[in-house]
Amino acid sequence: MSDAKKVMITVRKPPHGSIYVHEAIEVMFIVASFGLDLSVVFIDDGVLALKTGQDTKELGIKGFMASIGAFMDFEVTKVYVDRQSLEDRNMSEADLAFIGEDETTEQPVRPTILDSSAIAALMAEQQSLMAL
Amino acid sequence: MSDAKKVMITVRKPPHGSIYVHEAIEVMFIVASFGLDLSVVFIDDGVLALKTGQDTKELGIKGFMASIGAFMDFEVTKVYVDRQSLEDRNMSEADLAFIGEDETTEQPVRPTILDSSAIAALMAEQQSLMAL
Amino acid sequence: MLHTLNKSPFSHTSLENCLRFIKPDDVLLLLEDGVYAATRGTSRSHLIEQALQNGHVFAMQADLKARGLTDLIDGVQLADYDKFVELLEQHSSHAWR
Amino acid sequence: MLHTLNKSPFSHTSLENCLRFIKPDDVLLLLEDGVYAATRGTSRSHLIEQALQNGHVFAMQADLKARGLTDLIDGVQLADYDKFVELLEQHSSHAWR
Amino acid sequence: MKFTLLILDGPYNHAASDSAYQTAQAMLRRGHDIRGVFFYHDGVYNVSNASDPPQDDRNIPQRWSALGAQNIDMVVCIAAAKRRGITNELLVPNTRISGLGQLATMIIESDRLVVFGD
Amino acid sequence: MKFTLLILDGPYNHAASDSAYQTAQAMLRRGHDIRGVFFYHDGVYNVSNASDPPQDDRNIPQRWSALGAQNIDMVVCIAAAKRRGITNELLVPNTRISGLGQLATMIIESDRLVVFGD
Repeated sequence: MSDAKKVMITVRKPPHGSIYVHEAIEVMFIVASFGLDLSVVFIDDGVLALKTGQDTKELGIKGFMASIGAFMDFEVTKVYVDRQSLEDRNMSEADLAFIGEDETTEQPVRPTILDSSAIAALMAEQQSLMAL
Repeated sequence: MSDAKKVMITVRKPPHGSIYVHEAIEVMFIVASFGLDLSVVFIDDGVLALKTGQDTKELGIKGFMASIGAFMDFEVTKVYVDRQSLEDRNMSEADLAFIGEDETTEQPVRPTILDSSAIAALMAEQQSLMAL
Repeated sequence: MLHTLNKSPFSHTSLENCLRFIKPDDVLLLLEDGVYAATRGTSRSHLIEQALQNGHVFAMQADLKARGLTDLIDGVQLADYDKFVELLEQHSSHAWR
Repeated sequence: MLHTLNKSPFSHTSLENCLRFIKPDDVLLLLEDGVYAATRGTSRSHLIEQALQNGHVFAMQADLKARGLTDLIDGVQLADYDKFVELLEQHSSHAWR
Repeated sequence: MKFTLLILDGPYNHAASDSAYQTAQAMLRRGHDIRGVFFYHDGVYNVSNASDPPQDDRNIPQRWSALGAQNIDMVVCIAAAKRRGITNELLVPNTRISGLGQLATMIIESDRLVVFGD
Repeated sequence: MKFTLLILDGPYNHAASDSAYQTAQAMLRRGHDIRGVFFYHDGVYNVSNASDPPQDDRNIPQRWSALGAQNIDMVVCIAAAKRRGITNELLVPNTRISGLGQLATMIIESDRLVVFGD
């Protein structure tokens, strides 16, 4: 994996008003399955896609909460959230959906919250960045 | 004309990054030709569509400066611009393109700048409002 | 007048721009991503708090549920599509997109 | 890093959000409606003035001409598509949309 | 009351199309007439018969077609459709391509216009 | 250098498609290889052969087709295309429909990815 190309997917759109997040998740699963070194970062309204308790039934559209819960199963393991974006939206770590379970402890895992400077540093390491 | 239904078209998108303004102008010409009592209001980034000196040749797309200059010829005569939107963009009346000539004085005519409260009052009079 | 708004207040300036054109007793209906504006304690909550001082604010329930939003600003009323149509019967509408 | 930005700073918050992720010596390239951010004396000019203190800012010339923009903030450099590709040769890029 | 709906953005990509459909259904439930639905800008993509969504998803063009079957005039703007590649052959049943004049006529013959778009 | 372009929004409606094309031309002028162009989200509308723009306007699908004729791999995402009604029959020459795996492959085989979208 250390030789694998580093690829980042950034999600900055809110969910459900458009299909961007839904289709972004499809890309994550494929890119991860090709053995690329994938990081996924939720910034700005993108953090809203990770909110717990979303229920799209009444809207008549398919949601993606199940897909988010399966991130780690599909090898989407490096999942980051911008701290400032959370704060602006009155969200805390507890509002973030689980993305899978830790293999050894079997504890549910949430995305990792990072400061923007840490995200910027991560961006600089990437070979390709996909804003979806 | 006093019996004609009052219709307002609002333009709030900037020009050229998307086709919205271009296609909005096509609607203006048709609606005016059907004898509806049309008001057109440029708000927010919509005011940028009226800026003088736009030249889309290098971009390889058709512009619409000629259409704006023909507004009055096509009976699009009630054309308003939001004052605050202009000020936010460092634009003044002199930056606005002409929309035709006054029939009697033959002087070139610019859109009319209004305060938002005047625009809100105008909105309230309309039977149909089209945000394009 | 009924003003409809479907954009997130965090990514778009549509809401703050729209507020300049709302008159007393006008109604603002939030739908799609616009419902994020109805949530409490955010960096943009003051915009809807301001709108509520002038008139009524509704948020579409189906859109709130889809987004997991439950902690709403006091005074925001819930609407379903039948309520939306009732508002459309009473008012001409402008879509702030 | 090269950051590209194609949204008006008046209608979208993309530019102010993007600035939090620009490191010293990063490059910001404004294209499409993003070039409105390069104009002087507007309610959003401070954003590009801030970006210029950290690194380079380019604006696409064809987009500026199309929009009739001539009064640019000091320090903003002009780019054509060949210059854009030259920047892409030198940097990985992220598109702020 | 007589309503006209103007739809400005494409299906699936933006919720505008879904909101418009739900609103149309509520209008009919409440006993109103819908004079017409007009598709403009990227809205013209709403009525393509080539759309083939996943089995477990809604079929947006079919929904509009079913609304058209209820004697509601479903019109796609010809100029917007031509540049975007929506032709007569691609239309779902009960929809038609025509000019912007149809939108003007719908407005004249309606009490209310409601706009949906991104 | 080897580039891949990812195009996320539709033709005519958004300038993203035009910017991408101009950038691709400049890449070729400067002697680079373009490993591929991948169309996703509403970007899939870019390559419809049913598009019929006004005579005095650019023909965006034809431009992409001409780029494809220069041995550049032009791929439309099948999942995005299906729901939006872009089928094999509707493709301009020198473009093809395939899965997201092609995008992953393009990224693996390129030095740089450049994204264009609304």
